[in-house]
Amino acid sequence: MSQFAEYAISALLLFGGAFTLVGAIGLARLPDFYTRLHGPTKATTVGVGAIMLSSVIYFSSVDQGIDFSEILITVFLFMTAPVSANMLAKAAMHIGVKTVKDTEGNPWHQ
Amino acid sequence: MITIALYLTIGMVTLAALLNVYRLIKGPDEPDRVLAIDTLYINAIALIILLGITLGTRMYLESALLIAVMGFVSTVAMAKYLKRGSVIE
Amino acid sequence: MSLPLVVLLPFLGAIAAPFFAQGGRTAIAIASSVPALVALAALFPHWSVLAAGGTVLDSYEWLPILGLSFSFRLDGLALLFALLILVIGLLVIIYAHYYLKAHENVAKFYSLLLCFKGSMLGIVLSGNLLLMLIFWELTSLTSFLLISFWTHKQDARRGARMALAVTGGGGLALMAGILIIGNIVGSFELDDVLAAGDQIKAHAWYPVALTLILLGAFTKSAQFPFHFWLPHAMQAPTPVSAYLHSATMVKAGIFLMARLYPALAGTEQWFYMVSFTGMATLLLGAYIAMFKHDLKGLLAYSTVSHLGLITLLLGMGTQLAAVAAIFHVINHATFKASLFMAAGIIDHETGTRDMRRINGLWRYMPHTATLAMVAAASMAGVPLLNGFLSKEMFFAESLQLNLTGLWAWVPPIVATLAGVFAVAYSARFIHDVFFNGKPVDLPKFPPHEPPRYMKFPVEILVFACVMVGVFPTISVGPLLYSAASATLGGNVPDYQLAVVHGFNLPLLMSFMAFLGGLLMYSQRERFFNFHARFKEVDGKAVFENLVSKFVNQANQFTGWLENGSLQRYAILLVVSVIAVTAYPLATNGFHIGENGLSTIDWPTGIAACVLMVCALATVVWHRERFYALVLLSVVGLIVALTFARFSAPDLAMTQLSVEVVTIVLLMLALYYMPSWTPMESSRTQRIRDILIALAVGTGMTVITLAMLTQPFSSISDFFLENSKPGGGGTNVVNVILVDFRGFDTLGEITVLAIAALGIYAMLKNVALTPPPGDGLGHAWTRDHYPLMLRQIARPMLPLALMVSAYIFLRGHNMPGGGFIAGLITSVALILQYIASGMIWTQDRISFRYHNVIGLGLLFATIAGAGSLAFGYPFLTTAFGYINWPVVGKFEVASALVFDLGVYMAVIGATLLALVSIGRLSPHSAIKSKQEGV
Amino acid sequence: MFDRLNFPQPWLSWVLFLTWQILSDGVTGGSVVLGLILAWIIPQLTHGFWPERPGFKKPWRMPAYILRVLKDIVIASFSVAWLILSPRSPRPVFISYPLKLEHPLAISILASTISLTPGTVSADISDDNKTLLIHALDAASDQEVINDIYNSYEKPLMEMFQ
Amino acid sequence: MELLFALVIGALTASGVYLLLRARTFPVIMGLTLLSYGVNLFLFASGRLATGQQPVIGTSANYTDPLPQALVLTAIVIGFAMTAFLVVLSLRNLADNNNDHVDGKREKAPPSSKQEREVTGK
Amino acid sequence: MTHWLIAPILIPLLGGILQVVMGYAPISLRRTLALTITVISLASSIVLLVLASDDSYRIYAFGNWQPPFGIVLVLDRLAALMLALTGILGLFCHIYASGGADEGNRQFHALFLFQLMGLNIAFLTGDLFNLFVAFEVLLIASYGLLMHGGGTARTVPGLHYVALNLVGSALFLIGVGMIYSVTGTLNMADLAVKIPQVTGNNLNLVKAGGMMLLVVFGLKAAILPLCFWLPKAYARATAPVAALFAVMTKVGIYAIVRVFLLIFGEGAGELANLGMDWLFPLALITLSMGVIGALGADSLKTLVAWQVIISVGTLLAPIALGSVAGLSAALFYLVSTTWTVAALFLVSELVASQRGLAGDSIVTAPKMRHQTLLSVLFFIGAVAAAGLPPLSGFFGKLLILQSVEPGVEMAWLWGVLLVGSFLTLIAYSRAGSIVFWWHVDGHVETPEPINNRVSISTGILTCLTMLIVVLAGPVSDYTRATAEQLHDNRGYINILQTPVHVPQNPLVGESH
Ligand code: NA
Ligand code: NA
Repeated sequence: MSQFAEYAISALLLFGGAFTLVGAIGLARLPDFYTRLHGPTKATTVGVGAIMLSSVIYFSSVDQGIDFSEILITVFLFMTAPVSANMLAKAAMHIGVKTVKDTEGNPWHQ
Repeated sequence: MITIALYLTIGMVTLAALLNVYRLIKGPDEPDRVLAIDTLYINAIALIILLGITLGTRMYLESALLIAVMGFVSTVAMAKYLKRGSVIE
Repeated sequence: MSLPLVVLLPFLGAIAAPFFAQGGRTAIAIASSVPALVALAALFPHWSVLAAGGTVLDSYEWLPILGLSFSFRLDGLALLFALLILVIGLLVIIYAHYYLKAHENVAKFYSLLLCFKGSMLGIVLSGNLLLMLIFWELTSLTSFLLISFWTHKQDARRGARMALAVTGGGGLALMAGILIIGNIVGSFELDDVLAAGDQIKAHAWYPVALTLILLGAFTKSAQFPFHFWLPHAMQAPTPVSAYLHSATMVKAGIFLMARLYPALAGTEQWFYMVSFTGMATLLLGAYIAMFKHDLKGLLAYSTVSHLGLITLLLGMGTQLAAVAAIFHVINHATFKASLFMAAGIIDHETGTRDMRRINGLWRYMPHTATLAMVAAASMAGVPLLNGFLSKEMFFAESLQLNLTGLWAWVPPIVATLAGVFAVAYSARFIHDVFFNGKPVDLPKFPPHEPPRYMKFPVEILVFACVMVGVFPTISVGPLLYSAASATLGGNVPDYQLAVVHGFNLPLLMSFMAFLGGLLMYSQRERFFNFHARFKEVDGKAVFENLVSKFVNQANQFTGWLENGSLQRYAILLVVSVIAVTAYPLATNGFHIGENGLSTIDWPTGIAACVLMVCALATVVWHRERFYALVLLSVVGLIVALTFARFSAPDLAMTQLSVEVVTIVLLMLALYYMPSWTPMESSRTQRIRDILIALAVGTGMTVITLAMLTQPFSSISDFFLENSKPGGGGTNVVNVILVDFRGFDTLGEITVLAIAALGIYAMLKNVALTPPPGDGLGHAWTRDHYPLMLRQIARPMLPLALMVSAYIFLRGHNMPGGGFIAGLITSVALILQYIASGMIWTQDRISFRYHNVIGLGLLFATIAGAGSLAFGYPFLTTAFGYINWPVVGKFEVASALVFDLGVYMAVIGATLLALVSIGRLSPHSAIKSKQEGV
Repeated sequence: MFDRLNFPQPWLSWVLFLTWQILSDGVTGGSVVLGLILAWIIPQLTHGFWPERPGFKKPWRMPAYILRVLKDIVIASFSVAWLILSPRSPRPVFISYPLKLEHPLAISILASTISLTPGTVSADISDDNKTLLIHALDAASDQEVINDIYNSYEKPLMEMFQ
Repeated sequence: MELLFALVIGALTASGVYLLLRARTFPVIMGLTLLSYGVNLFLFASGRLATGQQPVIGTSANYTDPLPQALVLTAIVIGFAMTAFLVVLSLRNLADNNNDHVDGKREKAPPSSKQEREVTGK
Repeated sequence: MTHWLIAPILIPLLGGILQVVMGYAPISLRRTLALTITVISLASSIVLLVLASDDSYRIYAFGNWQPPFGIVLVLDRLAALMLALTGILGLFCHIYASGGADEGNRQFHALFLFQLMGLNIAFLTGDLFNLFVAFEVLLIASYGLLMHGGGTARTVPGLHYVALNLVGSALFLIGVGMIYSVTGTLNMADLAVKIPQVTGNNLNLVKAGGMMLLVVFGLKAAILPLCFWLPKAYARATAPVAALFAVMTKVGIYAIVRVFLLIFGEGAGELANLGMDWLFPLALITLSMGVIGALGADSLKTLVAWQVIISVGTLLAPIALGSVAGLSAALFYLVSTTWTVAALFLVSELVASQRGLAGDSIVTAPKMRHQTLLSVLFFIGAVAAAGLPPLSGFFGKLLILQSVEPGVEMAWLWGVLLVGSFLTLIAYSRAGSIVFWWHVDGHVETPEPINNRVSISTGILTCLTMLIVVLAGPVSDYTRATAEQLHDNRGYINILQTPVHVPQNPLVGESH
C-alpha cells in the first residue's frame, strides 16, 4: 500500500469520524427539532461519505481491482437525506413541535 | 497509521451513536426520535464499513447498502405515520 | 356357527325392523319375532350335549393382543337364561304389539328391543369375559334408550340417565374386575377362568377383583345401595319393564354371579359381601314395595326384593342355595313378567296406575284379574305355584347357615320377615286393585278387557307358574339340573323338586309369613301412617340435583381456570418451561465451559449495552406505542449489526429487510389501534411478571454462556467441503438454503405464502374506523403524497430492481440470495405505495399478488421436482459452467430457479400482506369505490 | 408489459447499466451483457411507475451542478460543524422561498440541494408548488438566503430544465 | 464476549417475556418480536461466535458454522410470517370486538392517548 | 429410494399452489380439484402404509444428500399410520367442507391442502429442524383455517392460539439450538447416536433442551397446564376445521413419541426416558381436567373440545409409562379417538345448523329437523368417545388399562381412567338428552336442508369407529408392531448407513 494511500485513508477516516460525531453532537445539543435537523442531514451524511471514500481507497489499494460500490451507497444517502429531512419536518410541523424562542418566521400549519 | 485512525474513527462513530441514542430516548417529540433513529441508521452504515476495513473484507458492503435503503424507507414510513397515521393509503 | 348366529340375529333383525315398518304394525311384530324363533331352533339341537353335562363352544379370533375373542359358549346356565330371554322376549313382542299406540315409533321400539335382546343373549352366551363385558355394557346402552323411549317425558329421560349412570358405571367397575381376573388367569376365556378358581381365590388381588365384579353385578341387579335406579326405570313402556326389569337385564347381575360362581364363590369375602347385600336388598325392597301406590312401583320394589333374595341365596355359598337361586330366577321371571304385563293392561285400560284410584276391577276385567291374581299368589309364595317352591328352598337354606351364636337367627328371621312383606304387598296388589270398592275418578271409564291376544302372553306365563308349581320335576327339572350343574361346575347336590316336603320348619316359616302378611295388609293404614312420617326421597331428583351441582361446579371451575386471558395461559407456558428446565440449569450453575471467555472490544460492548438499554426501554415505555416501536427498531438494527459483527452477512441483510417490513406492518396496524396503552396491571401483577421475566432472562443467559464456552464440532464441515464441488456455490449459507436443506426453505416460503393468504382472507370485509387524527388532538395532514417523496420514489424502483438482481444473482456465491432480493424489491414497491398511494401504485401493477405467490411456490417446487425426471430425489440440484464468447464463463444452476421461486414468493407474500392492510384505509376505500377499482 | 423492444427511458437505462458495472466485480464481457439485459428489462418493468418525463433540456450541465453542490456540501459541513460546536446559540429562521421552477423534479432537486448545503433545510413545499419553506439554522436575513439560493442553484437548474 | 452475548440474549428474552404478559395485543406483539430477536441470536450462537469468518468459501482462512445461520434465516422468515399474521389478527380482533384486550376483559375503550388521559384525569 | 415418500407432501403442495393461482375460478371447479388432490394424497398415504408394513425403514434423502447432512424423510410404521389416519380424516373433513363450509373466502382449499402438507411433513421428517418447519407450515395453515368463515367469536381464541404457538415456536428453536450446540447435528437418527455420548456439563444443556422440546410438544398436544387455549379455539372454529384439528394435538403426541423414544429413549444413557416422570402425572391431570371441562361444557362443541383434551391425557399416560404394550394401546386409541372426535365436531355443527339461535348450546330448544339422523350419529360418537362398547373407544381404553404393569401407576391410571369414563358418560348422556330429547314448544327452525356431502361425510366418519372394531385384530397387530419398532431404535439409527449416492451432482461441470 502506498504511503499516499495510507495518508489519504487515515485522513478520510478521521474526517468522516469527526463529522459523524459532530452531526451527532448537533442532534444531541441543538435547542429545537428544526435546528437538530441540520446535523444529520449534512454533517453525518458527509462524514459517512468520507468513510465510504476511505473504504474505496483502502480496498482498491489492497486488492487488485477497483470497486466503487461504496460510492453508490454514498450517492444514495445524498439523494435520500433531504427527503427524510423533508418528511420529518412535515411531521414536526404537523405535531407542532416547539421552536426556540428567537426563531424568526413560522412553520406552516399542516 | 491506518489502524490508529481506524480505531479513532470507530470510537468517534460509536460515540456519535451513543449521542443518537441519547436523543432518541430524550425526545422530547416523536420526530426527534425518528430523526435520531434515522441518524443511527447512517451511523450503522459507517460502523459496517469500518468493520469491513478492520476485517479486510468487502463481505459486509451489501449490508451497508441495505441499511441505507431500509433506513430510508423506515424513516419515511415513520414520518408518514406521524403526520398521516396511515402509512399506505 | 349357530351360537354367534343366535346372538347376531337379533341385531340383524334390529337393522331390518325399520324396513318392515312400512308393512304395518303386524308385519314388524312378526319380523321381530323371527330372530327369536330361529334362535330357539338353533339352540334346540344342542340340548343333548348339555343334558349330558357338556358345553358347546364356538370361537373366532378377534383381538388376540387383548385376549378378546369372538367366542361363544353354551352350557346349562347359559341355556336357561337364553330360553328366558328368547321366550319372554317373544311374549313381550306380542304384548307390545297391542300395547303400543298407533302413532308411536314402532320401528324404533322393536329395533331397540331386538338390540337389547341380542346384547342380553350375548352376555349369557359369551365364552370370553371381555366379550361378555361388551354385551354387558350394550345392555346398559340399549336399556337407556328403551327407558327413555318416551323422550318427551322428563321422568323417562331422567330415569334413563340415572339407570345408565348406575349400570354403566358399574360396568366400568366390572371391566376393571374382569381385567384383573384376566391378569391373574392369563386368559379371558370362560373355560380357563372357571377352571382357575383356586388360583384366583388365592391371588392377592382376589379381594379387589371380587369387589369390582360384584360392583358390576350389584348395580346391574339393583342391589342395595344401588337399587334406586330400578323403580325409576319404570318410566319405560310396560313391555320394556316386563322384559328388562323383571326377566332379563336385572338378572344379568345374577347371571354374572352364577356364571363366575366356581371362580369366585366359596370364600368368606364372597359370603359376607354377597349375602349381606342380598339380605339388605331383600328386606328393603319388600318393605318399600308395601307402600308404593303406583302399580309398577310396587312391582319394581318387589323385583328389587326378589333380586336380593336370589343374591342372598348365591351369597350363602352352599350348593343347594345356588340351586335354589337358579330355580327362583326362573320362577321370578315368569310371575313377575306376567304381573308387569297385567299392570300394563290395567294401565292401558284405566289410564292410570295409581292403586288409590284403581279399585274393584274384578267387575270390569275378570279374566285379567284371574291371571294377575294367580301370578301375585305365586309372588306371595302360595303353594302349588312356582314361587312357593323356590321360596321354600330359600327358607330351608336360611336355616342351614353356620353362623355363630345369635347371628344364626338372623337369616331365618330376615327371610320370614321378607316373606311377610311379600305376602302383604301381593295381597295389596290383589285386593286393592281388583276389589276394595269402586274405581275413583279413572281417566278411562269404564275399563274393559283388553284385546284378546294382549292377554295371551300373560296366560302363557301364568300357565307356566302353575305348571312349575304343580309339576316341577317334569316341567323344569332337566333344565334346572343342567343349569345348576353348569353353575356349580358339575357338583350338583341332591335336591328334590316336590310340591310339599312334609311339615318342617320352612313350611312353618311360610305359614308365618302368610299369616303375618295378611295381618299386616289388614292393618295397612297404620303402616302407611308410620311410613308417611318419613319423607319420600325422589331418587331421580336427588341424582339430577347431584349431576347439576357437579356440572355447575365443573363449569365454574373450568371458567375460573380457562378465564380467557392470554396472560394466564402465557404465564402457565413460561412457568412450565422454567419449572422443567430449572433443575438441569441449576445443576449447571453459572457455568463457563472449557473454552473460556474471549475479550470484549469496546464498540461491540457499547453496541450491546445500547441494545440492552433499548430492549429494556421498550419495556419501560411500551405504553407509548410509537415510541416503543422506534426503540424496537433500534433493537432490530443492532441485532442486524450483531450478525454482521459475528460473521453472518446473510443474516444481517435478512434481519434488516425483515425488520423494516415488520415496522411498516406494525405502523399500519397501529393506525387503527389506540396509540397509547393505559396502565392496567396492578403492582403485584407487574412484580410477578418482572420476576418471571427475570427468571427467563437469567435462564437464557446461563444457557447461552454455558453453550458458547463449550467446545463444539458439527456436521457443518461437510457443508463447507461440499458447498462448492457439490452445490456449486461458495456462499455456504445460501447453498444450505437452496440445496443441502432446500426442503426447509420450501417449507419456509410456503409458510410465508400461507400467512399472506391468511391475512388477505382475514381482512376481507373487515371494517375498521380509523381515528380522525393523532392521539394529540391534531387532525391528519392533508398531503397524502408529498412531492419530494414522490420524486425520489420514481428512480428508487428501477434502482432497487437492479440491486435486487445483483443480490439475487450473487447469492449463490456471495452474501445475498432470493430472499433478500425479494425483500429489497418488496420494500421498493412499498415505497411506491407510501409515496404515491394504493390506487396509483395498484394501477401500475398488472398482476395479482396471489399469482406471484403461486408462481413463486411453483417455481421452487418445479425446480425441485426437475430432478425426479432424472431419477434423482426431489430438490437434487444441478449446475454447470458454460463458456460463451464475449460473456465468458458463467454458471447455470437449477438452484437459481429455486431461488427465483423464493424471490417471487417473498414479493408476493410481503406485498399481499401489506396491501391487504393498506386497503382498509378509508382513503383507498373511498377512492377505489369512486374509480371502480 | 414488454410491448416495446426499445428503451423507454434511455437515460435510466444508462444509469442502470453504469450502476451494474459498478456493482459487478470488474467490467467483463459477462457484466456488460448482463448489464445490457437489465438496462433494457428493468425500465420495461418500471416505466409505468415514472409517468412524468424528467424534462431535462440541457442535461450536460448536470455534472457541473453536481460538482458545485459537492463543493458546497463540504464547505457547508464545516460551517455547520462550527455552529454546532460553538457555544453561541444559533438564530434559526423559517423562510418562505418563492419558487420559479415549475417542474416537480427540478423543484425536488432544488429542495434537496438546499437541504444538503449550508445551514438550510427544505422543510416543505406548498401545495401549489409555488413556495418552498426553508429552515435556516443561522441566517442574518431572509432575503440574503433567498438570493443566495436563487443565484447558486435555482438559476442553473432553470437553465437545465427550461 | 460470550458473557456479553449471553447478557444480550437474557435481556431480550426477559423484555420479550414481560411484554408478552401485558394485557393488550400491541405490547404482546412487540414482546414476541423481542423474544424472537433473542431466540434468533440464541440459535445463531449455537454455532459459536466468530469474527471475520463468514462462511463464504475463499474469503477467509477459517469459517464459522454456516448451519445455524441458515437455520436462523429460516427462523427469521417464519417469524416474520407469523408476526404479520398475528398483527393482522389483532386488527381483526379490534374490528370484531372493538377493543384490543387479550386479558379476557372487555371494559370501555380506554383513552387513546396521553393527552386524553390528562384531560379525563385518568 | 422410492419416490412414493414424497407424494403425500408434493401432491397437496401442488394442489395448494393450483388453488392459489385459480382463486377466481368457479367454486365448483376448485372444489372438485381440491377434493381430487385430497383423494390422491390419501391414496399415496395408503401406498406408504402398505410399504411400511414390512417393518423396514425407508428413507428419502432430499437433494440426494446423505443423512445426517441433508434432510431426510423416514417412513416407518408410525409415520405411515399417522399419514393414513390424517389422510382419511382429511378426506371426510374436506368433503364436509365442500358441502358449503368452504365458501366465504377463496383461500379455504389452499389452506386446507397446505395444512395436510404440513401434517404430512411432520409425520415423515427425520430432521429435528425440519420438524420445526413442518410445525410452522401446519400451524400457519391452521391459523388461516381457524379464522375461516364469518363471525367474531373466533377472533379472541384465535389470537390466543396464535400467540401461544409463537411462544412455542420460540421455545422449539431454543431447544433445537441447545441440542445442536452440543451434538452439532439435526438429523434425528444421528441425534440418537450422539445423545448417549454426551457427557459432563453438556448433559444438563441437552437435558434442558430436551425438556424445552417436551414443553413445546406438550403445548401442541394440549397437556395441562398448556391446554387452555384449545377448548374455545376448537369450539368456535368452523366444523370441518375443528374436525381436522382433531389431529393437531396428535401431532404433538406424535412428536413426543418420535423424538423422545428415538432420541431420549431407553438407549440414551444418562438421558434415558427424559421427562417421562413429568409426563405421566401431567397426563392424568390433563385427563381429569378434560373430564371436568366436558362435564361443565355448555355447548356440544365445547364438550367435544374437552374430549380432545381427555383423549390427550388418555394417550399420554400409557406412553409415559414406556412399555411396548402401552404404546401399542395408545396408538390404537389414537386412531379411534381422532376420527371419533372429528365426527362429533361435524355432528355438533349439523345440530347447530338445525337449531337456529340455540345452536349447539346444551339447552332446551324447539324440536329440530333431522332429529333421528343426528341423534343416532351423536349417540354413536358419544358411545365411542366415552369408551363404551361395542365401539372402538372401548377397545382402546381396554388395551390401555391392560397394558399397565401392576403397581402404583396402575392404580392411578385405572382409577383416573375409569372414573373419568364414568363422568364422561354422564356428561354425554346429559348433553345428548337435553339437546335431542328435551324440547320446548316454539318456533321450529326451517334451515337449509342438509346436503348429501355433509351428511354422508359425517356419517362415514362416525361409522369408521365400527370399522375399527371389525378390524380390531389387524389394527392392533399393526399398532403392536409399530410400538415394537419404535422401542428398538436401532433400525431407525441404521438409516444413517443407508447407501445413498455419493454427494454429487447429475450435471456437475468442471469445478472452477
Ligand atoms: Na286400589
Ligand atoms: Na394510533
